[in-house]
Amino acid sequence: MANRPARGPKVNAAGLSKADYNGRPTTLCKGCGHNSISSQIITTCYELSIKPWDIIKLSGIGCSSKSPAYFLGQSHGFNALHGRMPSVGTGALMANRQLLAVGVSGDGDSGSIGMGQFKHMMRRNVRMVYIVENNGVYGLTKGQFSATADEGQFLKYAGKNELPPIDLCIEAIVAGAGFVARSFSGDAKQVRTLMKAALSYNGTALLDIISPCVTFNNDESSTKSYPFGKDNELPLHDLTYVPSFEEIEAVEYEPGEMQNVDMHDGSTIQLRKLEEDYDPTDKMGALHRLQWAEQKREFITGLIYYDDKRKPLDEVEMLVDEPLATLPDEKIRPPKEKLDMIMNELL
Amino acid sequence: MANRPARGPKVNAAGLSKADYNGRPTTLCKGCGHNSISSQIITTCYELSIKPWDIIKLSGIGCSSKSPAYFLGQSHGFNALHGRMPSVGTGALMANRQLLAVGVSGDGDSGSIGMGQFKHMMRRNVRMVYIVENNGVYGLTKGQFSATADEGQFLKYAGKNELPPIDLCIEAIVAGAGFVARSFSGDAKQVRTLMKAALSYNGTALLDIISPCVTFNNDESSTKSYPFGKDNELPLHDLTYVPSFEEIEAVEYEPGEMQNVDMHDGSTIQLRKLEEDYDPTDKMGALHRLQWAEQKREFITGLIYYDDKRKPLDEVEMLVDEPLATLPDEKIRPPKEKLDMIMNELL
Amino acid sequence: MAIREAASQAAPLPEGVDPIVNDFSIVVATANGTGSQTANLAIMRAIFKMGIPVNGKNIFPSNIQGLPTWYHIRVSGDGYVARRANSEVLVAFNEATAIEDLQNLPSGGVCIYRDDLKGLPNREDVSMYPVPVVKLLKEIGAKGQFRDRYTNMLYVGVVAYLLNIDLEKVDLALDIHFKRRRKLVDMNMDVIKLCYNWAAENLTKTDPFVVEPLDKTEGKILMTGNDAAGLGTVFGGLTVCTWYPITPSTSMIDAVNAYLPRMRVDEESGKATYAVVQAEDELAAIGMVLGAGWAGARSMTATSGPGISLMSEFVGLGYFAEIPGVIWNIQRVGPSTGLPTRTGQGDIIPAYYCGHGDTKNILLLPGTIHECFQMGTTSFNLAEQFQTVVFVLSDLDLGMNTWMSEVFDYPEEPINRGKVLTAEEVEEKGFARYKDLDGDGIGYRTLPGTKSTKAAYFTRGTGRNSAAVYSERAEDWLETMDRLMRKFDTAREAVPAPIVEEMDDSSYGIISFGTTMYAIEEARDRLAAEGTKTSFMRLRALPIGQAVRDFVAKHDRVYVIEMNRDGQMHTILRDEMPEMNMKMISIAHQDGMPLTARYVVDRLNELEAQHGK
Amino acid sequence: MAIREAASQAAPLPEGVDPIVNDFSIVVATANGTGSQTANLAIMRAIFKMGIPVNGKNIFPSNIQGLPTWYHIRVSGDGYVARRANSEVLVAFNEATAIEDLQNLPSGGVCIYRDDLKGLPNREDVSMYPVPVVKLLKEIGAKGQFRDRYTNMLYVGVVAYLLNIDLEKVDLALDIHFKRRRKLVDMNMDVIKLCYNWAAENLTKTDPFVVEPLDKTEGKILMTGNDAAGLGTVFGGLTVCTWYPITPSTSMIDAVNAYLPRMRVDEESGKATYAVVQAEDELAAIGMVLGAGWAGARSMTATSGPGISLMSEFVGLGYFAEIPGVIWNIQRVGPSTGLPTRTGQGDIIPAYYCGHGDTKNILLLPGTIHECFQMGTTSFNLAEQFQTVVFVLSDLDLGMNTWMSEVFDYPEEPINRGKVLTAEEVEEKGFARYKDLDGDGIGYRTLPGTKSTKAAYFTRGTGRNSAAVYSERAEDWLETMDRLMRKFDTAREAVPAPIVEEMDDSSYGIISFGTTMYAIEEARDRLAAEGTKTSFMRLRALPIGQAVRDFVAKHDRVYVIEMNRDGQMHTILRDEMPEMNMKMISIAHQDGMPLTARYVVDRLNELEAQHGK
Ligand SMILES: Cc1ncc(C[n+]2csc(CCOP(=O)(O)OP(=O)(O)O)c2C)c(N)n1
Ligand SMILES: Cc1ncc(C[n+]2csc(CCOP(=O)(O)OP(=O)(O)O)c2C)c(N)n1
Ligand code: SF4
Ligand code: SF4
Ligand SMILES: [Mg+2]
Ligand SMILES: [Mg+2]
Repeated sequence: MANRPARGPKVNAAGLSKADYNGRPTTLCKGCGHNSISSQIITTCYELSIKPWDIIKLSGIGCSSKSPAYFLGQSHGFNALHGRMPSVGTGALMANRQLLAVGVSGDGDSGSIGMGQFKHMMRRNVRMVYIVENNGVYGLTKGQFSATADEGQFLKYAGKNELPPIDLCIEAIVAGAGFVARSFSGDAKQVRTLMKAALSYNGTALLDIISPCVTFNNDESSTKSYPFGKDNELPLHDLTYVPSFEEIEAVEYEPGEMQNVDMHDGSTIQLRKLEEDYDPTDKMGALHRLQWAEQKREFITGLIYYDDKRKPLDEVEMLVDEPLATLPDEKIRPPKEKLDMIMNELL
Repeated sequence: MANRPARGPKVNAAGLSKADYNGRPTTLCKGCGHNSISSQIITTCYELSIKPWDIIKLSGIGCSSKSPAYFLGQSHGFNALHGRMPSVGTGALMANRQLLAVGVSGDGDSGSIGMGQFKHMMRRNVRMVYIVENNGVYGLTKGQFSATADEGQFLKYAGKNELPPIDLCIEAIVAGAGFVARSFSGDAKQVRTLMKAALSYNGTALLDIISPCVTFNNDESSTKSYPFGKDNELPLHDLTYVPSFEEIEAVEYEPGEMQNVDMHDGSTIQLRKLEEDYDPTDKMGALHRLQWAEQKREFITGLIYYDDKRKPLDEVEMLVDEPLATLPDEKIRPPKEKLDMIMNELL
Repeated sequence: MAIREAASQAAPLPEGVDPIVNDFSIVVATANGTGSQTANLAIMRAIFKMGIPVNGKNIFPSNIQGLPTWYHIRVSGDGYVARRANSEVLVAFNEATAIEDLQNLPSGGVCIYRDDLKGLPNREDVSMYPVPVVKLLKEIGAKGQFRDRYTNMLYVGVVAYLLNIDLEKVDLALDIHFKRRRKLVDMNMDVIKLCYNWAAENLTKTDPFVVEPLDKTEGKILMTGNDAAGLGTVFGGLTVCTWYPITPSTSMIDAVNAYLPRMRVDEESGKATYAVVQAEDELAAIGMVLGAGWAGARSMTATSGPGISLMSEFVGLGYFAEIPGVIWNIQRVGPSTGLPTRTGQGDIIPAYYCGHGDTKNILLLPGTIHECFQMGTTSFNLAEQFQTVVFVLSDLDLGMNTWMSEVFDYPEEPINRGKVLTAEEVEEKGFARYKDLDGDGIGYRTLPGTKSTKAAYFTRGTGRNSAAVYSERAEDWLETMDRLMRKFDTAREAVPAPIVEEMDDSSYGIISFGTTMYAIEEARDRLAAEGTKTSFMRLRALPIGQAVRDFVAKHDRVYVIEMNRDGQMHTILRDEMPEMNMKMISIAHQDGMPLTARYVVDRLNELEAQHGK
Repeated sequence: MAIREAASQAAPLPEGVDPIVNDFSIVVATANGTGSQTANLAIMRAIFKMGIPVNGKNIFPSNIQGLPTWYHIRVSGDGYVARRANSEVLVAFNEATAIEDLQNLPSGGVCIYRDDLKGLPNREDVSMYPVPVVKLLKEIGAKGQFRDRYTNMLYVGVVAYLLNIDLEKVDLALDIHFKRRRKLVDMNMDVIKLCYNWAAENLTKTDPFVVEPLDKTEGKILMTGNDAAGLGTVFGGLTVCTWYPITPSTSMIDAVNAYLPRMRVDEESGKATYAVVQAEDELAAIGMVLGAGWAGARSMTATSGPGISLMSEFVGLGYFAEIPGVIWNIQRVGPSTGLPTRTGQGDIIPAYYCGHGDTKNILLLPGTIHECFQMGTTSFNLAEQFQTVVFVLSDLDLGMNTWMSEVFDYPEEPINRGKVLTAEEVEEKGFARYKDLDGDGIGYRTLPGTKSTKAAYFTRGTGRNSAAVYSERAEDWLETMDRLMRKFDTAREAVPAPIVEEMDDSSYGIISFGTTMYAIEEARDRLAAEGTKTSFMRLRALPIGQAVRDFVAKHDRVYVIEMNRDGQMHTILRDEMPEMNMKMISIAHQDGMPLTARYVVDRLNELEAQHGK
């Protein structure tokens, strides 16, 4: 299957058309940011020629968490409980370490009820793309403030939000995550590039994607709205993802303008810096920049932090290469001699 | 009661002896760090002449969380569920905003199962002293690693800890807390001073006190041990707490050596700087310093971060001054006219 | 668009046809998120204002926009308000379901439909009324977001004309809905009248359904159960309310949030005599409730199934450490996420036994919106009297749908704070928190802040003696647990008594609780008309008291009717009355929809054929 | 300290006294955290190695250091292993409880005590043997942390001398305990021998209690239930284990962690065929179990009461979305935190109904350590066959105390992965996840990673049709829920059958489960000796099958014995067998201590006086 079949340009290296990556028709609102993200997931997987059975999709509860039904219809999916996607994902990836995993959550799902699991997944570095479709409200329950809502924001239904927002990128970095990015569902190209890189990452990759809720939180006064995002997005860099099987294009740049991040699977992320001093491999710099952005209501996007020194959980656990799920009986039940050995010790 | 009674120096301004602040005999291990902290709570409340009925003590589950039974025996206490002290405290302080509250938790209780409630309490800024008796292990369940254990640490029973530690001070700051301190249960004076200041703070005051578990985690190779703490404690400043009713002593210092923090109740924290550039009112500086300390295994102590711009939850909720708990019936059941008004609207 | 005059004449009945007056159901099929609720409520409330009993049920999807939703309006001169499986009058405004909706119409029914629906067949046995939506919208000049809104008003006009609904009452209905903002009312009335006129000019009535004014709604209100419950807690002395959003409980909190600032701001200080805290999840919500209850608040939270599961550990603590707190469970269909926008009664066992170890909790079971209001007080009183967690088990049907009721009386139940000692009492008589001084299993408590050095005690979920001191002794454990059982037994006669309607010479008894009563009442009338007399007991709380035993004892057979799969109440009742258990027969059915009288009649007849002699 | 020789002679019996041989209990009272467990196990294992049946129970506080703890060793030539309320031989080494401990001794008992205990009275009717601890420690030259350790060994020497325990067997016991590290063994044996010799020189035996070699433990092992369970899961094909520490389940995970690396490292790669993850809490632990089960692992977690409460929401998801997973609940005393180091059976109802809405879960109920081992396989098999959450309800007594057993046989139960389709099967026959093709209520599933574009399905906790597509339709809901019920019914005859011991002409039946069987077996023998014959059924699982019905049908009265307050199993059995419910009489008792035969005999006789004719 490695070679493109003869059918023409409409299929990818896996022999699949883009439609093969579709899911069921969306039931989200027209214009919902989450729908754009679903599209980017479809495109990404198509472009990377991922086989549908090699990837799983996971989610919690919310409009965002419903969306896995609307992409990758030929892949297994698990729409779990509110705030609990991380644990379900962790279990699934222990059972089968060969799977790629895309988790989709919401700001309420991850920042409110799911804060604990979110933080501990980052600590464990489970190999998975963790997408937060961040709209600053609880969409599915009709517009209450979530933990990422702007301080002082006013919504007709929910009133005034008196609490400071939780910044999930900061939370992920301080919890130990090594791939932390922020993007905007209106910026399809960046979303796609980050997604590809995230799928190459050897651990938990957080994509905090601002994804406006057009029904409940799309006024320009909200930092989670389309108008605000479109007017204020401040990419830290232009990103290009170069998969392992492609050559890196050599383009001339000013010194210091370009930064390459080499990933464990041989792929590379090329960053053309838009913000001069920004170096995503500098943890303190990243935290500092995020704090600053929050104070100034700046909407920075891009690969905020990158570090690949930590092992993912499956390596820490020193798992055999094959999925635990399908080990043959002989490998999961020790032979009689081993039982006899133990019994002898106890006799 | 404001004047000292005639009995002599053995009672405080509330007319109580120090023994009046004792609890039941401790059942913790001899030498446990938590016992020293209990002593400091006793001394602090005695020295501040707090009336026992004006203060409540709250906790989760663990050796640390048992300790409220061992101090302030004449105050109401609530030993709640594992990881859930923050919510119980929030409820209690909504019911009665006049109470002072001391919460005691452990690193497992707050950093593992309680991460979500910990973070959200900081966000809400409930007026309460939140003490984490941090020993890097689950004491009461006999020595498993908690979320604050050192990365790479080895314990005979628990094996090697492969996960990075969670720094509760960082967690508190990024979640919005305005009084964040770290101390060492071996440093009685500092603990006491911080506790007094914390009791004056108009919001959630986190005291992350390294409190060695002598039974399961006291080897000098652990950053949570006595030997390590004694050898490595690096106070950022010398602290003095000056209650509102006392004059601030004017002492001569080099310029920049001294910093005064004025608190909302009229009291003052005097900091004599030991680390020249450290300014606890600078949020990014504080985060930076904590990150740095973690990387270098430095054991910094003192008032790490201070900010009093946020209102505590009871003020955000605009509660009446009296405790909601004891409002008379007329205040909690509207008169008949109000019901008639509503009914008329629906007729 | 100028204010229009409506045609003065209602649709004339076809000749030779007997009218069907005030006894039919309307179903409006639209898509979610299009704002049709305003239109539907206008129709319902207008009929109500004509003096005719009504009930409105919204059958909606778990979705924000675009999926099918059905609004059922039952019109019943006899006052029946249960759901009917089939409606006679269909407003088919949703393309996605129109064909199936039309199929479901009984012969002789009415179909009012958008004329641009694709593929809708004609049914000869149904009166078909097309509405040219696009043309009418153009006439109105509605653009953008107004198109959706006005589309809904179109059918209001047509329905009003065809069914003979008084337009003045429609105006009144909108006036209430829009809280007297006349401009909004007039804009909408204009559209309605335009369509009314259009219908008068273009449609010929071929069906027999009409409304005629009655006098049966005088002094009555229309309200949802969640609004009533929210209002009830405000009058019940609520001081701390915590919550986490979950359908169908959220609208109860919306009501609390709406009423509190209007009624419970302290007049002197202008400050709040209450705190409402949106928690980060249900674990925190119930933790805050117990913390507040412990410190002396009248505290509550509202949630639904998944929330109950998450609250279990805290509920067990509340039971054991004896802390007051109220949980409103507006039930939806479980297990798990289940059908989050459908109604059921599946949390009886989960709530009764909520917690691990031996726990048993007091449950209140409101069946009317008036009871929702009353239990706002009762639940706090019981929680504080019994120092325990009290559940109120409402459901989506009661909570989110719109019901008629007599005007609520000012609560006659006084606020009862339970056994709380003052500093003086403590100093005088001493204090042992868990001592059973009165033999009712209930100890005395003190609140934090009580100004006595003897008032303090330490609350915990671990074993303790009667002085609240930690204890692992077997005797102390037994004493505590036996006392808790005794306390639970005391509650039997203190909780709201069941409501009984007996008929002389009844063939059998029926027990139910909550909203199944509406279908059952109608079913009983029908059965009585067929010659079968029945007696009916509606439970309003658990644990049961003597009245329930007496009722069962009196009858040869008692059918226990409930909306779940496993007959949970039946299980509890049989456990409570083992000596009479074979008399109790379960009718348990849950498919997400409110029970119908038809179902009840059929099942009763079917089972009677088996069990009756 | 050189290796010593022990005096060759055991203590001579006092003249004219009939010896009491191999039939008494020893209780050792010490303080927690002093390491006395090694000494106690040495005594017990030495007696065991002499061929005499024993059982050891640790009654310990919820504390790390300094609080009273009692170790009970039952010595029974007849093989009884239940707890006895009073022990005849007391080792009083804890000042805090010594006076009370001495009071509890029956007349004619033995008290071996530290001679420095303050205020210990002399009891004339008891053989008092003082041990000069300080003096002996000085003689040994023990300092620092060794003082505590050696203090415990002191009493081993004295007890061995007085009771005639073979020192070679003590040596053997320590050899096993210290895993053949001879140096440690010898150091301890030295102390023991010193004290043995001291006792021989200084004490005169005045009591009749002795052990004498038997041949009743040949081929038997001593082990805790948690060790056996841990080992069982390792042989049961465990692949993903998640956990959060909680007493008394932690030691089961300790066993898993100890055995896995020894037995389940892949020989070729040297890598692990398993993952063990310490979760951040129980919500995460069960979430991981379900994620892993969904992806095809044999996954489990172990917890206790509070954990079960926290897991409720996920358990409901597992039930409804049909995901395999195993939860070991090592029960302790609840509600709430309760008595965390005491034993009970209070989570039957909470586990059976765990989840909101209508859920019912399969429970396994091990009663022996051998069953703990076997259920390591059975639990995974049932979870995968029935695609659901399976609970195994052990308890602290079984899990943490030390029991005798026959050597475990290699599991005869094959590993059963349930209905899982391969890519080829999917391609060939198609796939509808929730279709009941076999009429047993169990659908076929596919695992993520199955290399077919038709293998995928979407798992969720919301309503769905049989093809796993989201659905809110009433019919789909009913179909799903009915099938789940059918599946549960299929399980009735697939779970481990009860064990029945009938006596001819028995007066009544007894039903129990778990560790109550030991007291019941002893009680039945005593009753039989008094002339009352009884039949006994020990349940090993829920839901019940035909065998249970038959057993109840056969007897006029059946006593259901369990360790909780509310008679939870009794409630379930009566619900399952309503037509026979009045036959079933509850004996429910929970005070944290394992049941005694005395209690069982007394209660049965008392109730028989009421209910028997
Ligand atoms: C335990 C539990 N509590 C509450 C809910 C109700 N609920 C469903 S979605 C949701 C909020 C989702 O918000 P978010 O994660 O931000 O997703 P969005 O809808 O905004 O995409 C809530 C509270 C639930 N399903 N389960
Ligand atoms: C829900 C729940 N899970 C687990 C436990 C068991 N448990 C008791 S204490 C404890 C850990 C406490 O650790 P920490 O908070 O660090 O306190 P320490 O004992 O170290 O002071 C655990 C896991 C429990 N009581 N409740
Ligand atoms: S409610 Fe908001 S988040 Fe939900 S689907 Fe609609 S736009 Fe998206
Ligand atoms: S185990 Fe550790 S934390 Fe617990 S009381 Fe002992 S020393 Fe303290
Ligand atoms: Mg959201
Ligand atoms: Mg700890």
